[in-house]
Amino acid sequence: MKIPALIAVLLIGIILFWAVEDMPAFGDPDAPANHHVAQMYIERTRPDIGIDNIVTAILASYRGFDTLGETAVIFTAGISVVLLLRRGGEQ
Amino acid sequence: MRENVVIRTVARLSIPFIQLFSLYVIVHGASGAGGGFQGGVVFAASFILMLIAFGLSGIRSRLGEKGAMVLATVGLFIYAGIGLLCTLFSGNYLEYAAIESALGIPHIHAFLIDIVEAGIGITVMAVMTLIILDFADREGMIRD
Amino acid sequence: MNPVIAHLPVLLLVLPIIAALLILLAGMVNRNFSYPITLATISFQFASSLIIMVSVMTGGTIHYYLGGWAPPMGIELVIDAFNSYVLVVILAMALLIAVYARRGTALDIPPEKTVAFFVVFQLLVTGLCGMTITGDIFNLYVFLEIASISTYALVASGRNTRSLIAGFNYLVLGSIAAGLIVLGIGFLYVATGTLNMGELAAMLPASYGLATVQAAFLLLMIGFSIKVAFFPLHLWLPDAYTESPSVVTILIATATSKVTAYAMIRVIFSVFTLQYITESFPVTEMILVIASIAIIAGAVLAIAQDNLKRMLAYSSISQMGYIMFAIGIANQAALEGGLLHILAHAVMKGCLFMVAGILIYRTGTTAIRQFSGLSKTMPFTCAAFVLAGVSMIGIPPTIGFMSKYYLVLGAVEAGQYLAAAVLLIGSLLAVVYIWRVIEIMYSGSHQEETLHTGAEAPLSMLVPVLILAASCLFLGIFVDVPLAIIEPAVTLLLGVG
Amino acid sequence: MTEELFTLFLSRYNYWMAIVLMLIGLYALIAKQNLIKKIIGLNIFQTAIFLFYISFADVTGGTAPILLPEGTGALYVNPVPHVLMLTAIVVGVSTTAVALSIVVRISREYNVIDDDELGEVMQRP
Repeated sequence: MKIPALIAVLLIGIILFWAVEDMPAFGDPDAPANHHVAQMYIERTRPDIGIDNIVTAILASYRGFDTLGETAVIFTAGISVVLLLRRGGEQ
Repeated sequence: MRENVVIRTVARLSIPFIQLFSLYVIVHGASGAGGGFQGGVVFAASFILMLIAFGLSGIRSRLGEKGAMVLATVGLFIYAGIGLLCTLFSGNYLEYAAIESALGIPHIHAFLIDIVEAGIGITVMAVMTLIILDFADREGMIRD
Repeated sequence: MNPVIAHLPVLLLVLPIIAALLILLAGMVNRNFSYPITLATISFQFASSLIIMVSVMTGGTIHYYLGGWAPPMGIELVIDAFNSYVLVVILAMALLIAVYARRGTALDIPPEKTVAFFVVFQLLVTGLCGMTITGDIFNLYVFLEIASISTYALVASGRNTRSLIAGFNYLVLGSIAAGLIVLGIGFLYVATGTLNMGELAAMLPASYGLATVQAAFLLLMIGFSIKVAFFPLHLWLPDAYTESPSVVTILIATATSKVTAYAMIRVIFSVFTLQYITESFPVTEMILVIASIAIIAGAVLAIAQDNLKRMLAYSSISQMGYIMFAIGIANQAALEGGLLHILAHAVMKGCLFMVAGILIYRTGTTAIRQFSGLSKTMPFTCAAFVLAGVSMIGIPPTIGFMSKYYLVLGAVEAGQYLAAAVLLIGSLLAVVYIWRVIEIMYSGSHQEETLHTGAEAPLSMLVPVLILAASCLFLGIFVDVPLAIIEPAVTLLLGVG
Repeated sequence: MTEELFTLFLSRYNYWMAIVLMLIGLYALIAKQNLIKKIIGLNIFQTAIFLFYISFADVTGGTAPILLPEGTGALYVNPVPHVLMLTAIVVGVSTTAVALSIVVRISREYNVIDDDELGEVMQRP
């Protein structure tokens, strides 16, 4: 398995290292990612929602559906473990 | 595992504080670092400590497999149910502002976020405990 | 609009999640309660998807803002002609599989596990629906993970312990795929600062030249290709399809693979655009070559198999190549063929895997050579296999013929005569592996092998098979019905560019 | 040329580190024979992705995305990747849980957790 692994690592590595060249610098405040939506969240959390923690505001309100999905994922994992591990006679 | 006085005493002392801290983390999520997921995991950690110190029967007397499964559904139901509640107040799904304007209570938005975080916390805590219980039960490694 | 119908897109996702909780709680009281709730929920989802499709066809694209937050701040559900069509296809399949599952699970799933099985089954179907209708690319990833995690567990859930190894290998490759997808999403976010698909499509052209965007495209393509099991990345598929419980095999072969292919097409044409893959970053030729290799190689490998389920699994690799082929040609006719093939392959492969499941249920074997003379004891099942097999080969007037006809038409229009020839070779190879099974079923020379214990399959398993077999025929004759929604869908996909 | 490359590296070292970590995880995930080591590789791979997201969220001189009292002008780091990664962490935990439970079942049924030996098991009829 070592050779396929090296090939995969090489392939993915080339793609990733190639992509870095056009990325914004570390901590660049002018990067596109730090503008647009991110700025909107920072400005509107207080008037819209009235709590201080922006991450919580996004997590529970702006992108609340993602979090519902996340809760469903962990529920799925719990039931999957039950499905896989539990033996008979306990239900 | 042989009975170990030091572990049991330390566990007995620290478990309430861990659980209290986890509740703090959940409630603190709106105003500072914290949140439902983090708090739920901390709470589950207290159960893991309980499992190590008191064995399977020690934890089962507090939260068994069935209880954990019910709690996991309760937490997810709180979240999904609050979302549905918003549609009843003629808002979109998860639109807390609809409840706020329909009832006319200010700050209910932040309050609902806390409830939702608590729901996440309950599910995460219950699922983590469920996973730990199912892993521990099968291998016969952890005994009373 | 009626308030319930206005909320239907989100109810389609949320009520089944609540129903999954109910299945678990009711199942803890009495294990027999879990199945009826699952069936009722999936029926509800199917009915909703039909209503949604009708309202999309009459009223245009539906946008649903979750939490009332308009994008790009909030998450939106977007339902247009394309995904309402995919939604109906997968939910129709899920409903038939749920009917089939009443008896179909009996052999593979120990009775004490049925409750957890149906909970995870329900969550898988819901995750697939979520992937189909979301308009936010990170939300797509979240639902992809709900679907993937439940699939890993379902694949490994059977009595057959080899399914554990298949499940683990699937999990490893699936996690790599998911990691690459989330990395690609991150690159897109770095380049644009948004996660909404519609807005990404509008903002990306400004940065098409960036290496970041091109790497994002490659990562997303590699990730989805692993999930769909396009040819060189298919390694998890044969074991997972062969070893997992029959019901799970049918579900992942029809619904999961179709939705992942949908997500791939959606990302290619609605996030990136036709213009991107033909001009800015020309990959269509490469996709066409890979798809052609997949069609031939999958079919050749299928011929070499002795196990019916494994043969069908390799055939799936070949058939998914047809859908990728449509992406490689990327004109109106070919994409119509590709989208029609999503329906066609779901119906045909669903029928064939259901027949395989019935044969295991009745005879306990999947070895093709042991099926001799089965047509005498199980006439309906074998007839269904013949009908679906004929459709797989692509003989008119079946649905399999229609989809391949449009693909060939598209290839000829694009001047790719060699590629059109590949499609015909693929069909010829399909004749070889399908005909071999049919011949053994109907020849009945080796009567000494007395494993034909049962008579015809139980009714709850037979009815879905017959419905699917009839669909192979009637959807081919009345091909205008699916085309009525496919045509606007393709126009939509190509029109963006 | 060398100097240019060096500046490029220095200004973007966070991505390089994340990518190196990611490739280590990917290698372990594919090449390691022991199933538990594969899962550890998976975790390294996922953690590297978290690192990548969190590092591009950083803004030089920015503070944590928790609003300071009104009137205090402050530069905040980008909160969106933090939210996304909270979700991704949960997904990672869930995947690990399912993976580990499959390995527990494998070791219970076959008494091996090694890929090579499992390959032999799969070869048997």
